[in-house]
Amino acid sequence: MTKKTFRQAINEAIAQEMRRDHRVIVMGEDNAGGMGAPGEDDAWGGVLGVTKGLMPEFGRGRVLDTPITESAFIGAAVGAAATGLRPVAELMFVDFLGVCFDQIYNQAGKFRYMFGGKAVTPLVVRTMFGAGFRAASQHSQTLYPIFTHCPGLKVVIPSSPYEAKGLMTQAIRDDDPVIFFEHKVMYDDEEEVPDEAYTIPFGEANIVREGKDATIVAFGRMVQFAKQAADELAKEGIETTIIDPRTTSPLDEESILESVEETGHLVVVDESSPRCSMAADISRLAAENAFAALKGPIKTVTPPHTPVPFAPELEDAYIPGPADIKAAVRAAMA
Amino acid sequence: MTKKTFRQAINEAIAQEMRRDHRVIVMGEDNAGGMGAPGEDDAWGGVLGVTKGLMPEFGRGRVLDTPITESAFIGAAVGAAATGLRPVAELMFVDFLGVCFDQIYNQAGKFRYMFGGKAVTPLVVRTMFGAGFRAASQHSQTLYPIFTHCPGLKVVIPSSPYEAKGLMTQAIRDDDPVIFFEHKVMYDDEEEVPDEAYTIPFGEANIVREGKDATIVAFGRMVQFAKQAADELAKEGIETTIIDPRTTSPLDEESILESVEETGHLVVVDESSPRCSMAADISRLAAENAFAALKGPIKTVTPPHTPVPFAPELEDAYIPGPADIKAAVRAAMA
Amino acid sequence: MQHSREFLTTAYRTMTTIRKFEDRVHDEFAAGKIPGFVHLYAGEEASAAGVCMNLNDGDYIASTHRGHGHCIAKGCDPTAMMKEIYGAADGLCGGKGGSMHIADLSKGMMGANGIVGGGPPLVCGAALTAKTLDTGGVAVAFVGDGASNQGTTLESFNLANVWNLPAVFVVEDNGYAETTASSWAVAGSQVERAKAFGMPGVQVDGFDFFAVFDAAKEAVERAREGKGPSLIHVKLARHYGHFEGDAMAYRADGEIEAIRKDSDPLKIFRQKVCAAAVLEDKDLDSIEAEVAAVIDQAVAASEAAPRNDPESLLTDVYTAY
Amino acid sequence: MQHSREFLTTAYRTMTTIRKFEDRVHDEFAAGKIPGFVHLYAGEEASAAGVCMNLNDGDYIASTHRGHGHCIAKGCDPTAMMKEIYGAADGLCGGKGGSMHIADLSKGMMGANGIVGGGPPLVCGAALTAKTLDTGGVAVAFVGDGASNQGTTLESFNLANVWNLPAVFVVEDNGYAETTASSWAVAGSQVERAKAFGMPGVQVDGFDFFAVFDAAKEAVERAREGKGPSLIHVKLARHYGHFEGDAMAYRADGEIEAIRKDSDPLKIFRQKVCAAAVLEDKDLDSIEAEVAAVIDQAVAASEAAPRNDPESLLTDVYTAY
Ligand SMILES: Cc1ncc(C[n+]2csc(CCOP(=O)(O)OP(=O)(O)O)c2C)c(N)n1
Ligand SMILES: Cc1ncc(C[n+]2csc(CCOP(=O)(O)OP(=O)(O)O)c2C)c(N)n1
Ligand SMILES: [Mg+2]
Ligand SMILES: [Mg+2]
Repeated sequence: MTKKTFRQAINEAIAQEMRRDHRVIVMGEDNAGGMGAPGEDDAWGGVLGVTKGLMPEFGRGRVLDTPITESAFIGAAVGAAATGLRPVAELMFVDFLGVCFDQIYNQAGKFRYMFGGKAVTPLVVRTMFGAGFRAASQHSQTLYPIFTHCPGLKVVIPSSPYEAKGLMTQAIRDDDPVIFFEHKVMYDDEEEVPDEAYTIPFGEANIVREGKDATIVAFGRMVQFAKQAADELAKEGIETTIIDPRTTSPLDEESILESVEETGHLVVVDESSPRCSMAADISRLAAENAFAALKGPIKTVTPPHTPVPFAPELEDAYIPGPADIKAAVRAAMA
Repeated sequence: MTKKTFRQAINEAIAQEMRRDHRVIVMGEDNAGGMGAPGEDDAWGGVLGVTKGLMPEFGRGRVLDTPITESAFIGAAVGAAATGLRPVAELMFVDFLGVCFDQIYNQAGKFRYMFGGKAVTPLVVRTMFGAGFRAASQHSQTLYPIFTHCPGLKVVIPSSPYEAKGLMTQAIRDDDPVIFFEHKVMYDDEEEVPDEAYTIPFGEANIVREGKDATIVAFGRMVQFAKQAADELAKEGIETTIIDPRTTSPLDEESILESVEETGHLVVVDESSPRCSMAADISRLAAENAFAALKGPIKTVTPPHTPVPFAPELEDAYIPGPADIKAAVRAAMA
Repeated sequence: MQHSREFLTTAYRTMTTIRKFEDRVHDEFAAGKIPGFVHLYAGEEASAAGVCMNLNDGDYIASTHRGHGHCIAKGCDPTAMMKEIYGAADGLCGGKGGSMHIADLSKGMMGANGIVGGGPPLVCGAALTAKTLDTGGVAVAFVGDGASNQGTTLESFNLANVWNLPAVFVVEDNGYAETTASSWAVAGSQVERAKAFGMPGVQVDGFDFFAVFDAAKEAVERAREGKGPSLIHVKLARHYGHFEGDAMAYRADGEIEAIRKDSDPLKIFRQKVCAAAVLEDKDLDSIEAEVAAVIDQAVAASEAAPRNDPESLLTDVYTAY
Repeated sequence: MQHSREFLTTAYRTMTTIRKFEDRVHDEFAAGKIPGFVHLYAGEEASAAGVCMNLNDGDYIASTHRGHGHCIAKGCDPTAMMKEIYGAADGLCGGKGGSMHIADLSKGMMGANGIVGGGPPLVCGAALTAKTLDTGGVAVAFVGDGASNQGTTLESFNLANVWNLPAVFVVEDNGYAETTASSWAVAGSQVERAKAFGMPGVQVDGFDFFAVFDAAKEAVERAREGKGPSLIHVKLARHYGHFEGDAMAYRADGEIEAIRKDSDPLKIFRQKVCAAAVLEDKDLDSIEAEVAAVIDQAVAASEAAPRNDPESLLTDVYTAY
């Protein structure tokens, strides 16, 4: 066990699965980099270096750079998955879903159902999301609610390097199309990560922390902020449970409901836009199925219903933070 | 005032606005039809005839047929809206968003914000949605949650011919991008519709019916089913309020919360897939803001988390109906 | 004529099966027996048959909304297909897909597709699988003239060339996309587009099975040899409306009658093989009779087939969830 | 040389403004003063200037992520732009857009764009407005070599031709899309693609302002006369990385030095106009000095400019909600 960054953890999971199964391939824009160029090969390993080193080990036949053609190459990954490969394709920023979503939600996500259970589409789409990078409205969105909405897709949101490796390994071994959300400001986060391959099953939440007073459900980077908030609340004598569902589809409804049954208070922390969000989704879950246990209103912490602004001051105000979470827990318990 | 179908009501609203404002244009695949073909002109007026008759009156310069090229022509509508026209563009079935969504949510929906309030994009995207047409997984989806999720877009779901005309007129006169959802099985529905132009403002719900025992919030075709359910429940002595929000973005939160304050029970009926849906969204609204008034669990009525099946028996089982609504109201009040 | 009796018999059986299947679906739809959006391939048989007779079960095709002909030509069972179109529980896709989503991956048939232009990216993927796993397979995308303007199709032209994939693009130009003439909606030319993306492109007479077969043979061989993709622009015509129920006001008076009379791929095939004296009229007649029986039986089986239990609504969404 | 002193002065001022603006953004970024993803246009000045000198305020352009040069050439105020890049409250877009979303519709500048291939459909729309309202305007889409493979771009080629729009597509081929060589990623040829979609296409030397200007003049005139769209394939090079912070390992040793030395559009312009004796070195030097002062002032103003109040986070989403 060594300390690894979020970036390294993902890279290692992919490399190990590529060694284990020759059908696993990687593709995306500049995923190696330098294709056709006069300088160094493997020049980038993706924009933020996540896939660097894979091409030298596995060759250009299994680590494919692509033209800028998301419909064609994400679609190619879908078609390859349906015919015998296990592609790990990168949609660089999830904001770009608008130029290729059909191949994901109407093709990959529906093959199995439309074809009467006779198709298997073991596809992983890796994609960067989240605000905080000063990358403005078209490179900072969260958007996992859109994928979660669509039957046939699985949606994964790791909240730390350890989670990232185990969930990526599972994603690659999984026989359904998986959308894997990597928060772009977390790539340098470090923690102890086992060297050997391991899987974290989908649909099993991580109970990050246990406390009797209120339940906080948080996703991705928001788990970190929830932890900060919980530590600070603990000093005030408020003990919270933090649940990281890890996957929004499938969703570990039981863990959430059980915790709400115990605490009677629910706060959901979600970096996505508020409308038809995961914040709304989890609220619905509890309001429908744990109503009797609820001792106060469900509170949600999300950005406002606006695009992500460029100006640093505004972006900082946009992103939910520990202070917002603390306020929400207090409001829920008031 | 004469009886008009849902189809006629929409057509009339567009025609009247085209007469009123020369900047209003219509475009879409076969929106007139017969372009370049040897037979009749205006051969279709769109697949289900909604725009028929506009081309003969306004000419091909204002009623444009398009190649099958949704990115380019929806994007052209966006660009035209930003530069002085007021296009009404048809995305034939909303299921096709996957090939053109970028131009809608990243371009039209974000111009105003990204450009610091200096852009105006008066665009209407008309689109068909909904199950019940035996049209299978890629032509039957509901999908308005995806648009509602996106800041910068307005989302309209008329539930009757009268609503459709007033909301379409407002949509065309509105200065923001509007996505206008037409339920494909409702086109032949008829009711009294004024001949003259009128607008129904966005963000003002229609209180379809008032009753003290429970609040039902329903969208589009589900409003009809809610009415049936309410009539039948009334016979059992259960009096329900039905709220048709008409627009999901903006949403008339007040009307919903006020009603829940009165009745203490909430049922949300939504034809979209359940996850991150409008059912979830409205549940969140009430669980967060009207919790104290709630006397029982919020209940949601939605299809299951599956694609829309082809087989008629399965599709019928997929679509929420009056019986499901009645059961949900009883469960909410139990 | 260098083709064997067996080859010609198979070709004619395939085309006849498509024709009779489609004519029958047309009738049954008119009789109210079949629900939904149904797009018929009748009239275009030479394309599906001419292309697919160059393929084997290890090769893949991706089809369109007008997919029945491609399915039959790629070896899907007509009875299981008919059942699917009827929505039967034992249809080829369990009744969940219907006409627009018939698929049989075990035969290399990746699916009809409700999304215009949905197929070409998928075909790039199937071709990539063949290349990566070195199966020797090729993959063929059928697209309509309308679909040829969709970005997904055009992107695939580029990607297939950049990756040098064993792919073939077959543009079936039946003159219309719904009501819109391809002569209006397609700027430039299909063949020039192919060349501009760096691949061979050729236009062929889609009423002539042999013309299609020969062009496809060249393209498929080229792909199999690792020389990359090609495009075939097939000119043909559909006998029915865009979908069943289309009154076809946009077509010229007498257009369909003329097509049926002078440009019927089955008739033209018959003339050619009989003129070459490889087969006789009676051979072809007996194929027709055989096929007619198969279709009768497919319809009878579809009417009698079990319908889905409501529980099956919830199955087949994921392999595990 | 048939150009006036005034014309040449304007051209050189535009190109110099772009160059000094970009060089300065590069320095300020390196100094940690500018946040975010910043893509610089230095080296490509002749394209923006050569095209936009054929346009007026009633014409529209749509740009790319590498948009500063297009903005300046289309008349956006450099100080307001610099403020925007700094995220100031009084930036051209109120600080909400930043480098990737600079726009000024009042100047016909429809926006830089964070989505590769986002612009061409929008330009079809601006051209449609011009055509429908009969404004006499034209609309120009700038796209990179990378963007030329995006379906949105290719669809727009077809649509602009089918609708016969007053549009021009300028493919700025700087050899790379991020790290990927255009020679690899673009199958076929840009000019052949244009022709295959039914429009004129021409390749020009993007280091030569006059070559670009002449090609653009022809294309813009053609569009203005209602004769439809054209494509210009401009070969050029960027001086900096894909974005600021890019180490450019994928480029050859000495590549940038050679470009700066032999293929600098400003130097080439200077040589040509001085050789033709229409302007002298000192004229150009004084333009450079003027521009340097403008850029100094723009940076100073940007550093001093007010930042946004948190409340403005919530404004400008809708006109009314
Ligand atoms: C993305 C998308 N846009 C539009 C449609 C609606 N539609 C279905 S078939 C069709 C026409 C297709 O024309 P073509 O490609 O020529 O095929 P043909 O029907 O002639 O076989 C259209 C517009 C669709 N299914 N998908
Ligand atoms: C749809 C989409 N895909 C990918 C990206 C990421 N991206 C930004 S710029 C770029 C390269 C663009 O290359 P080119 O079009 O040649 O323009 P250049 O940067 O060379 O000016 C890429 C891949 C994006 N912004 N949008
Ligand atoms: Mg066609
Ligand atoms: Mg480039």
